[in-house]
Amino acid sequence: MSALLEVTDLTLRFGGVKAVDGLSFEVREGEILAVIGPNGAGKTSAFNCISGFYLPTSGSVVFQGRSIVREVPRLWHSLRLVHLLQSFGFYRVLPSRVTKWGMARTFQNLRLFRELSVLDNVKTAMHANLREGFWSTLLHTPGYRRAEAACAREARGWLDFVGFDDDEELYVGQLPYGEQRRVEIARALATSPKLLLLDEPAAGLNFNEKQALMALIRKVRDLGVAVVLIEHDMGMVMELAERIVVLNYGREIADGTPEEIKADPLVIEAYLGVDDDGAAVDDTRLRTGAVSADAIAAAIGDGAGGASTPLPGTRADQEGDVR
Amino acid sequence: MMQLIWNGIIVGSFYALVALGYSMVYGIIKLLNFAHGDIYMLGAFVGFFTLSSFGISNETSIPLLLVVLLLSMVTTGLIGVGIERIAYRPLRRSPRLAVLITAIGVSFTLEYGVRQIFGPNPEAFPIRLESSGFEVAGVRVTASQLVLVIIAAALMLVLAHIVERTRQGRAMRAIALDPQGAQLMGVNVDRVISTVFFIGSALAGAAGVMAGAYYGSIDFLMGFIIGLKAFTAAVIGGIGNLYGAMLGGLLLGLLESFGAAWFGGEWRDVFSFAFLILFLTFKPTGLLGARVVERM
Amino acid sequence: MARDLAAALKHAPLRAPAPLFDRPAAPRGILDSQRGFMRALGALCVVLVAILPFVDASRYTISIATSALIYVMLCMGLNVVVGYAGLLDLGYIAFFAVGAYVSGIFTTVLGFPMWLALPATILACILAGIIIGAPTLRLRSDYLAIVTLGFGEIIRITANNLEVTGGPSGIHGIPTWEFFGWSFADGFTIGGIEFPERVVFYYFVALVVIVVGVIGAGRLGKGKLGRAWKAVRDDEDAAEAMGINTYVAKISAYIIGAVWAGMAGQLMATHLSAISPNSFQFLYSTLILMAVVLGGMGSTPGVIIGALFVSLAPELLRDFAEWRYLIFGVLLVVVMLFRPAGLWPATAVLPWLKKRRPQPPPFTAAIGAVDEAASTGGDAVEPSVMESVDGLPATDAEEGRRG
Amino acid sequence: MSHGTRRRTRTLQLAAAASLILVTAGCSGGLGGDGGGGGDADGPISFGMLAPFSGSESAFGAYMENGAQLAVDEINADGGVLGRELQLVVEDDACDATTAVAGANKLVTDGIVASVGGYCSGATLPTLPIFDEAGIPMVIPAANANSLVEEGLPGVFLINGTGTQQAAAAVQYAEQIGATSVAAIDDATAYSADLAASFVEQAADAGLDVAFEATVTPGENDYSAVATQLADEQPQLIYWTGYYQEGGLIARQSSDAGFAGAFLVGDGSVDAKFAEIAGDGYTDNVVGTFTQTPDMIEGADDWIADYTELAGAAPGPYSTQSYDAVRVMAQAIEDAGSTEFDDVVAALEGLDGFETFAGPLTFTESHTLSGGGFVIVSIDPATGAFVLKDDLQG
Repeated sequence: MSALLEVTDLTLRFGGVKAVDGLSFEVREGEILAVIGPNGAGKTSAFNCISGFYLPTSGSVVFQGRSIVREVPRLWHSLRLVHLLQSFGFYRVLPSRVTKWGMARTFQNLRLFRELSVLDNVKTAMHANLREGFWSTLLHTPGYRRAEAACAREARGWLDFVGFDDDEELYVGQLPYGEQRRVEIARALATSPKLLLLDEPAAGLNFNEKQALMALIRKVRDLGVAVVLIEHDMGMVMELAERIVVLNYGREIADGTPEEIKADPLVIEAYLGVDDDGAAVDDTRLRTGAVSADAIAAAIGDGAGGASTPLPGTRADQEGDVR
Repeated sequence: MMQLIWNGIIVGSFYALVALGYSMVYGIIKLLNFAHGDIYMLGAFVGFFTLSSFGISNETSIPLLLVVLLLSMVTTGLIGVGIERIAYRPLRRSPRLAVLITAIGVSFTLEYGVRQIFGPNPEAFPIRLESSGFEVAGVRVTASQLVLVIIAAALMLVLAHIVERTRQGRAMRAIALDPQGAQLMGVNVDRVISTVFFIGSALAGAAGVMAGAYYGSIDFLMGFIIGLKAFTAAVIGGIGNLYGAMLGGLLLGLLESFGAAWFGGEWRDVFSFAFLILFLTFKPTGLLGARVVERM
Repeated sequence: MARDLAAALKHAPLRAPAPLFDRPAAPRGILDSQRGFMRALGALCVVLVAILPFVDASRYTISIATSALIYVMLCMGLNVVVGYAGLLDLGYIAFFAVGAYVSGIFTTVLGFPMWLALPATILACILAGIIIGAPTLRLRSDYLAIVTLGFGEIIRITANNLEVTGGPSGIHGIPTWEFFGWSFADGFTIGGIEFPERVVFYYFVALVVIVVGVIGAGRLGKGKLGRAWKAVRDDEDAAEAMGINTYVAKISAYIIGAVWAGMAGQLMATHLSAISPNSFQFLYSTLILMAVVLGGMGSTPGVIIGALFVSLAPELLRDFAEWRYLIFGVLLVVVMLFRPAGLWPATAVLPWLKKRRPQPPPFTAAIGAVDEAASTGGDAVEPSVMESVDGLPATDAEEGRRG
Repeated sequence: MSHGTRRRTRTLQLAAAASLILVTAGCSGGLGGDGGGGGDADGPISFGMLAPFSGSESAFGAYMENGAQLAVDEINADGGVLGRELQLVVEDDACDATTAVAGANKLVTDGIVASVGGYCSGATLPTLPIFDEAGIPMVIPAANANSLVEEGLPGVFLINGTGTQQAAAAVQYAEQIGATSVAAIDDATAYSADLAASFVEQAADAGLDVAFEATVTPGENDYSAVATQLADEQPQLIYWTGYYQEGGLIARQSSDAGFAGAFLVGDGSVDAKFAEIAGDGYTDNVVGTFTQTPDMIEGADDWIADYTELAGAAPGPYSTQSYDAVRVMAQAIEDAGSTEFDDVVAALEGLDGFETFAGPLTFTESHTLSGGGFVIVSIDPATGAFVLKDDLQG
């Protein structure tokens, strides 16, 4: 069976720093894949390349047989016009297009539309699937009314699916954090994806909420949607993921089943940052906000927990700033 | 030709002084301080008010100018700090749009507040610089122009020193790079922002006084156009970059000088705004601005 | 029914499961639903405005009322740009100028009747919207603000310097509407009431256009396009991730704003019969912005109130004309500091409806384990920990403060 | 049930409110009612004046209002017009078309009989058809763009010399000093651009060499571009047609740049502020075209004193024109013996040699002044004020 998403040799440079360095992996239909790695390992940057937000320096991303990275003619390169053209949507695939192709994503730090109601947040995601034109909106034609009704019904369907049971007319800012996370997943699902990218969906959730989230992710998988998640909570990853890709310093250091990963010496070293003597944690890793060694050891060790909480990390959009 | 260049440098040094404040404030809190041009106007009026309340008029002394300059700088600096405290600080976590609109409100308040106090008519500035001229390489240079350029250059040097060499300057650069990080490192962000507003406003105030002394006429709307031009200059140089602001100011002055000579004075503003748009379209980071990473 | 609805959507690989329960029908009635009340209020306002000439048909009243109506149209257009799409446009008056000048030139220089100038105006405004929007809309909001300001000035200066626009004295003698030899200026009698002066008659024309304009802008704000605009306003990246081409969404907001302003410009040109570049200064862009901000960005009733305030205040307080801009400046700051959503915020709920918010949907066991766990979990969470600050998950922010 | 009832009562209330308003409507001047008019025959006669009291030109409003008010007071002291008292109603036009139209309509609604205002041509133009439709004759004191009378509305009279006349005076002066090359600079406002264009045209007709014609943006401080151009081209006379603020700056900067010809300014720049802005030593070659002001006319000290007493400030630009506009209009009404539009217009057209500050006034066929009454003024180095230099009569 062919892969849904193929990432080959993906590289992203910020100035002199390689945020992603030769990353290759693939996602098969209907599987749950976890991408893990210490903070600053380039996970979110990779996500951003895959979903079209960043333009990778090199490499290819192929989703359902369609390439997300566009070839840029050398001529444009030499004229230095390529950035301008790309910002207008030429020689690149815009994230909105990637979404229309069937890849949805969530963001590391919640990015709901704060001044829209819960229902409208989800409706917004159906933008591409809605048959509504300018004139039909102006004139409120029957077609428009039907489309709006269908849109509302579909949105409610997704809200019910994720188990949102509060008032759909509330503004998202009024919801507790856990509920917002759920709305964000409903919103991503409403774009009708084949592949769902979740960026740290469990960040800031408590134990019960995490359990609910895992159940939800399985339910999504059962719909036939492949799920790729970035997650720091090892317990959750080990329990949920069918396959795990481990990144460190933008490079892929391991790819395998949870069992394989647990046993991989490279992974243990990357996480613990210790040599055989158990010497001090490498200070670069501390600076990049590496996770507490004890917590990781515990998490990898028993695999069940959820005891670890994410520690302060750099925000996704600041990754490129660290020079 | 050489004359056009010299004219451009004169105008450009005004633009540069005002652009510096724009750029500093933008660099540190990413706010387009619309009211900045009006601080320039305020500087001129502070000078006017001080001098005329001492009954001075038609004076040509440079020491007196320096005293008034200093006084105006302190006053406008404090006003700038006050504006930040009252109007901008409470909105620091609000959407950009809110702060921008507030800045427009502040600009209006300053302009029409001054209009209510001093009236709508232009006023003659009480200090006039000697403008006996001499020719150098086919360029007519007046003494007042020289004084002007020297003061502007001195102020910029002082600023460069502050930013590059002092603790405050380091703190400013740190905040500009990473506000949260700087806070974690124990930088008092509020204080540094106040300092930036003080310095930026003081420079604009200085430019205002110098404009008064050089041109001789001040009015309550004099800050509007120069505010726009200074912003254009800041963008051309690379907003957030101090040397960029200086370079952009001079460059814009030159561009305008030649543009007005070629296309006629009535098209001068069209020319510079068109330039702003071109720059933002093709090189939004400006000449010296850091490359902005294409990010989400 | 469900099949019908499904057909209303485009084909997509994944459909939501049916909702687990039916939502209660939305309440109707004037006092029981926000929508009903707003409609009734709107109708009442239209009636009141329509009977104004029967109360006071003096030229002055009708003239300022017409101007105020045109301002409402203009502000509704800016509301699409600023309120819905969140694009700060400081040169919006430029589109008003384009509309006024195009209709002025078409009727006086080229000699077309006014109704033929309408398509030309709309076309010109669409073009202007694209020309101004295309290079600038990919910029961040603050750059956009200053670029639009520059464009506004460019248009004004150009109008001031060109021959065809009449230079600084502008265009005068713009005719009123006429259809095949019958002109509004001729006076008119309907149902025994004589409309003696074109001023009065024109008032009704303006009223009709503006009602259509207000309803149209409101409807656009609620549909697919409106949701896309608001999404772009709230979070551009998230909107892009939801399949919205944000560039297209922004430019469409811009074009619609431009067309609304252009139509207002044409109405104004006919109303005043003369236009000059002086009326299109930056000051007026700010005044319109002021109206939108003061009333409430994105809120139709708010914007109407704001527009009426800004256009009528100087007339009602003519003695305060000199203080006007100072007061407006201070108001702008004060509103932003203390009531950023405006007088009538877009999210306002009528006070007596607040208590009657629809009850949360009933809990259904059928949702399954997910929900059981989630609901208990959700309840256990202390809001203080869960609140997010500045888009950071709470934990991060907390840590940050401690550090 | 309760819902339905409540709704019905509500609707009833609304209907009641609406009908109440309609009833009150019947009582006041709604559609079909009296739309204003000349007021009653014994009450005061109202003159309306539109002038800028806000916006960028707001300084001129007070000068105009006070000048007109002085004339009204004097006429009333002499027994009024047609035995009725005269009254001045002032509205702000902010130099903006929208405000001006609202103001004009307000004046019409207030029942003015004649209009004696109009400062900015751009704002005055759209008010003309409004006054015309309402049958109100206009004597416009300040605005003087040629387009004002181009439409040929019967009730429009200009008592400020038009650009054409002022330009003629400027050309006459240029010839008088023997200048062969001239240039014109305007500030892109209607009045200024008109005047400059007219000057260039007439200078070319008179065989003078027009070195260049430039436009500057008002409100800026730096005019070095045009100053450099002046220094390069060295015309013997430059005609600046804009206002004093920019004029003073250009005079100074062009002198610094090395321009040495005559600096002739239009009436918008004739103000004591000009010398203040230009600074000492920069006004030696400055002359202006201007209509006579009281301080140039011998024996006008009394007038200045009266004005100063009334206004609390010295008269400024267009004070005299506004004063004269009221007197001209009052005279015409007196001559006509009524306030009817046609009679007043006929009387205005029939005025012959009516004494004004600008000299004896007779309207031409196009309702402008027969003689512009322009004189040449220069700056008195001691006070900075403009004083009469040459009345161009010889």
